[in-house]
Amino acid sequence: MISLSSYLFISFTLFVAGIAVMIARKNIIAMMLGIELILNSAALNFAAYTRFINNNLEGHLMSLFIIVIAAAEAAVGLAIVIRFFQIKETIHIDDAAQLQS
Amino acid sequence: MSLSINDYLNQFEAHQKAISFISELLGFDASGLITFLVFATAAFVVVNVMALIGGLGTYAERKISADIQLRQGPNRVGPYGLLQFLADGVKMIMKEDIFPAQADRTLFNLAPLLALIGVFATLAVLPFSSGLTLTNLNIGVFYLIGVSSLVGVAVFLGGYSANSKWSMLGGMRGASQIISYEVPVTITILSIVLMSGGLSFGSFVESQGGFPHQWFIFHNPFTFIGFFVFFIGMLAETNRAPFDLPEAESELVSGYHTEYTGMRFGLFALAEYIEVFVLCGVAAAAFLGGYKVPFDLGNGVVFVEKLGLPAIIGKNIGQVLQLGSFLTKTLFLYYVVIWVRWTFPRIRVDQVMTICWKYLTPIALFNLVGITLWVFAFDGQSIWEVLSHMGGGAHGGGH
Amino acid sequence: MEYTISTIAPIVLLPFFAFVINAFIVKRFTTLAVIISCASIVGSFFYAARVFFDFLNVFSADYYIHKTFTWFDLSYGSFPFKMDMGIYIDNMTATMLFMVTGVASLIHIFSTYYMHDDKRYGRFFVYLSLFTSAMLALVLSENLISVFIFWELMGFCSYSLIGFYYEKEGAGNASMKAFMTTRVGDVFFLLGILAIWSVVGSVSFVDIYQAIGMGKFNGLYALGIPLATFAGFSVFMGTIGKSAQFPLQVWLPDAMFGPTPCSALIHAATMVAAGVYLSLRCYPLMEAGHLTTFIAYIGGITAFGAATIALVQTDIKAVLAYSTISQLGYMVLGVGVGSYNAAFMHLITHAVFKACLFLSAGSVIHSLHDHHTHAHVQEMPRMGGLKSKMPYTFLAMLFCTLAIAGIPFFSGFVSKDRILGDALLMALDNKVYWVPAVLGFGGALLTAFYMFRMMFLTFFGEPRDKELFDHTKKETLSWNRNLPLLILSLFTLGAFYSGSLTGQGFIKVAGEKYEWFQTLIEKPNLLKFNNKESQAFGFASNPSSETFQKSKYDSNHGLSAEKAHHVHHVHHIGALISIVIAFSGVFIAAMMYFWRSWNPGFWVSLFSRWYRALQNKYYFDDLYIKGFIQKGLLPLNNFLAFVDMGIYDRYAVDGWEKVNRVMFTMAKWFDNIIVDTVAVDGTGASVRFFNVILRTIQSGKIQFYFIMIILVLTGYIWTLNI
Amino acid sequence: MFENTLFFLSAALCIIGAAGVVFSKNLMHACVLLLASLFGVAGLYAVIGADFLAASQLVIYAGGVVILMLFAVMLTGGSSENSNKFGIEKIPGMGSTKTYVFAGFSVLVISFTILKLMANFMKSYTKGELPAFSSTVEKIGTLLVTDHVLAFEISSILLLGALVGAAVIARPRKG
Repeated sequence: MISLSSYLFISFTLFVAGIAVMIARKNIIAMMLGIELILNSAALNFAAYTRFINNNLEGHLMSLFIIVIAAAEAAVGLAIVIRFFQIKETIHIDDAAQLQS
Repeated sequence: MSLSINDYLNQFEAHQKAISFISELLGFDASGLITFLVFATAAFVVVNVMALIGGLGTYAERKISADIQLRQGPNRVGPYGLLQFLADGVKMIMKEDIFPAQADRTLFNLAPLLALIGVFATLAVLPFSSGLTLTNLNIGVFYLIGVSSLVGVAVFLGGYSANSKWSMLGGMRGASQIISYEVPVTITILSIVLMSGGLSFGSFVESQGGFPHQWFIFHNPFTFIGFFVFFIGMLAETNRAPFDLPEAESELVSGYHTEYTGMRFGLFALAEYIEVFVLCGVAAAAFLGGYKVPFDLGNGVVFVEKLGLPAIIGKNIGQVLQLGSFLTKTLFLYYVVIWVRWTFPRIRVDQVMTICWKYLTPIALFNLVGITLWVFAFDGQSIWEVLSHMGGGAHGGGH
Repeated sequence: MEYTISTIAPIVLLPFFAFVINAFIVKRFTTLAVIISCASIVGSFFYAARVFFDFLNVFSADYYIHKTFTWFDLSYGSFPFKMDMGIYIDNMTATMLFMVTGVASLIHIFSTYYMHDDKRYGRFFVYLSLFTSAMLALVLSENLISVFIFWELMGFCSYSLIGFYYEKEGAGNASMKAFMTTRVGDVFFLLGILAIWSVVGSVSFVDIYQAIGMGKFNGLYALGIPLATFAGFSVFMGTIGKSAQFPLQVWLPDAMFGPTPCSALIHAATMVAAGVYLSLRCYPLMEAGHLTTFIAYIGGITAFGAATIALVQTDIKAVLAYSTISQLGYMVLGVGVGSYNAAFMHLITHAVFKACLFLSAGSVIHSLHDHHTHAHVQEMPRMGGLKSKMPYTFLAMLFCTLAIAGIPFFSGFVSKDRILGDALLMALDNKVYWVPAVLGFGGALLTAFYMFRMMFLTFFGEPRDKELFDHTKKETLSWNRNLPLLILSLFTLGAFYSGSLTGQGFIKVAGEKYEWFQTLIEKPNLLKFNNKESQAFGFASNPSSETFQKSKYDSNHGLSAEKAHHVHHVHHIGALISIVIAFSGVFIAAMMYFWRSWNPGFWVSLFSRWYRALQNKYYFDDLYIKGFIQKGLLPLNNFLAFVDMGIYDRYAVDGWEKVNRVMFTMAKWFDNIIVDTVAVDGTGASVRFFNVILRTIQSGKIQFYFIMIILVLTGYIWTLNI
Repeated sequence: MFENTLFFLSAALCIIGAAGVVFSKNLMHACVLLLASLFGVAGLYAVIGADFLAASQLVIYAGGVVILMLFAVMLTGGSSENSNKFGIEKIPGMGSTKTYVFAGFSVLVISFTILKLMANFMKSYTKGELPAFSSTVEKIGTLLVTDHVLAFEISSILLLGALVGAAVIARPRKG
């Protein structure tokens, strides 16, 4: 029951959900939720492969680095969102279509 | 230190006999069922006792504050007013359950439960004694920090979902305060991890001794400072005075649980008191020797050898002594927390952040570096061992 | 006794640094600037004296120091084009250095007296420092190009100093005249340098000597003229310009518009000496080009002609200026008749006594102050009887006048007499030389006459301008006025230059040892330069006295006894003639201006046309201005202007404009139609067209990008065939 | 038995949370559901013995990222006006029919693609019996400071940069 294919299926579900969130939503923060989902699916994949294929823990390290990157991404991304809101008074993704001001 | 309470019980023949008996009775291998039952029972007991302790916390708070303010305190219900908390609980359950009209009902219901879940989940790793530990995870402290941060989410959601400005402000204050003070607290715990060489509470306690000079708080000067950093951070994480900004009556009516009534408010209050107890327990385990009893009385060997008691009884007597030791230290810290609440005035909201980022965090980092150097330089010996070796060396030099 | 660059360079660099420093500080720290200038030139004198005495006492006659460094090297393959710079010191250079620095030091010191009340007191010293350093650098130069550079630098300095009183009418014109006239000579000089370069491949003196010694010039012709003649003539034209010889002498009298010390510097030590120095340096070239006769004629004509003009001058400085031209003519005559040693000796002795004469004249002029015009007086008719007012100046000037007039026991006699003796010797050999020789003797007579005329008019008799005389203060001894005069007049004694008082060995005072000049200065021995070696800069040469034996004085000059006897004989005759001529000149002057027995007016009325010609300087200025410039150069200019404006401008430039207009019209059409419409607007239109397409893709909408990424990625994966 | 139960609970929490994030119309709920999903992922980590990873997931996501998200929602959604000067609603919708159609299309495409990839992989994979992990903490620590020390240090620099950068970017300024 606890097998690689089940893990891969869960990871696949997370990934698809992330993609759907990122495309369907018009809110920047909501899109970031989708990004978190996608990153987690990747991390879960790494952990599952290293458990069921070679058992050498390197997948754990990769997952750990993914978590680190996700944390950094969330911090900087949300800072940008807040700054964007201060300037434009909106967090609609289509308002961020301009290169200037 | 056993891996979990189930492992502890497996040491005893009676337990194994019971398992085999039930297996024969039911016709399949009942060890899994027994394990589940043991865990369920233990968890039920621990949670209820903790709820009781949380309830008694409110009583203690009122009694001690009355003592400090030269009042009587609750003294009508039960002997010395001991049953006051039960009366309060009954009152809360009986009260009308009000939802604010604009509230987000889902989150409004969810928030107190999240707080309670976060707090109760931490109990799984709290080392009451060497046997009575639900599970001795090898990442115990890490797990505890992660789970207890659910309380921050709960506070935030509670503040948000009520759709009231007081609640909102209180929730945001609470959440920011909790995630800020996690930094110095985690760094301080990291320094303890450095000395004990493991992330589990078992390794924390086992690397200390029964006597105060074997505790980590007196291990070296840095840990002595670190204890107070941890204690202050703990006060802030649990929103206790003088850091009770999220529920400051004079500014925010009652903070994030302004709009809560009845038992929902009760759950918040319960979660808060239990969290205080848990963190006091963590402080006791990390700095004050945890369940360790002087003269190695805790493992019960002494009783078996000197008094001729059977092994099982000796061991259990030891467990009781360990439990007593842990509870004594924890409740002493609990008393100090209440004492602090009724002694110090509340600080301003900007001072909260100033204390965290400008004082506690640098001090914690300094401690981390200092403890690293100490462990490296003196090979993990405490200051007393170093001093005694120095004396011995001087004496030996006299020959 | 080690010769590195640090022992020689200060001779030039001390005055030059003084110039550089003073150019900045002269406005605010005038006194300091003057002190720096004087101290630097005195320091330079000591360095030069060290070099001079080494050469005098230690080294042999043909020893020289030659140090070079590469200035630039544009050689390509087998075609050499390399220019060296450096220093070349032989006995003549050392003597020149000693003379120039010594005289210049005394002139500097005198200038502190003469120029003290001038409003451009400091600036004068700035020019003096630059002038002196340029002259010293010229003397030290090892090749003709660097000689030319400093030659021109001196030209600039003389321009600045002659025009020093630029408020004065005529000063500006005089400085312009000096500059432009010498420029004529300089053009030829540059031509000569190029001619030499074309043959030798170098302009270093050493290389030139070597080339002449190896006969490189033989058989080379340019426009039918032997190349050596052409080169020598061109270089000698430089001398003519700089040393104010016969056709180009007109600038020197006007040079006295400058302050008197600067006249002393120009006329004695530096500028005019440079021309004679150059022709002495290039003497082998003159010989190789067979130019000596021509040079002798030029020298004779100049010596006599200038002396005749000096007869009628009334300005005290003008008399001295023409005497300078005359004396330079003697030097050139000496070069022409092969009297190398005597010509250079006359250069030295003349520098000393002419400097003293000018400084004395300056002393006189400075004392005579006209209270009506607030100007200094330099007209001799207003002087007279000044002997009692200025006894020390009078004594100094008397010594110098005796020297220049060729009175025995004085330096002028020693050097001039040798030149005249050699000229007589040449004339006996070759009839062609009779004219220069006779002109030389006649010039000597006139020299004695006009110099004593000047003395009598200035210092003797009754004061002709009583008011001026009364206002003149009696001379008191002061160090910066009388010390230079004293020293210079002391060195007008012939004993300093020759032990024989006359130079011909009539009376030998202290034996052969005192004939140092004869042993020191010799014609360059061309054979020696066949194995020349030049040292790198900064390389210390340490010559030892054992290696370089001094050459002994040979009274026979290396000739056979019979021939030497003939030479001595002729020299004795020449000396006697000289003495007779000198005293007769003095006698005539005394008869005319001291005892007043003979009326000068009689002679003037007798030769009235000649008198006018003399007063107008033989109409040379008129000839140059009205003849050359107005008749020759102006029509030429007009013709060239016509060619430029009438032909070149009208047809070439305007015609080209027409062509351009046509081209412009075509280009404009091309620009408008092809470039603007098709290319520029077409590009814009195509950009706009693609913009419409690409704009829809690059919308800035991130989700659209996501979809595109997913589609592309999917397409890629489906093609992978896993 | 225990592990299977935990696996089912975690997987259910994870998938339901993810689906909730997709279909929730309330951003706050989406955040909370994301938290649930991440807790599920932590549980899945725990099932395959990656205890350190599970705890890290809890600490970083529950304690950090989700609270940050909630803060951002609070800080950007507080205005009562409905549209800004560009004519677009200030609190943007959580998706319209059009966007969901696009999303569904994309999801379909990518699902087929990934399933194609995975199907090939599944066929070639035969499940092996590998020993369970025991106490990964020491091993991960050893690996971090030996084999992967460069990545470890780079990630520390990355975190520092993110810290400073976030502080600088979000700092309130005039204009």
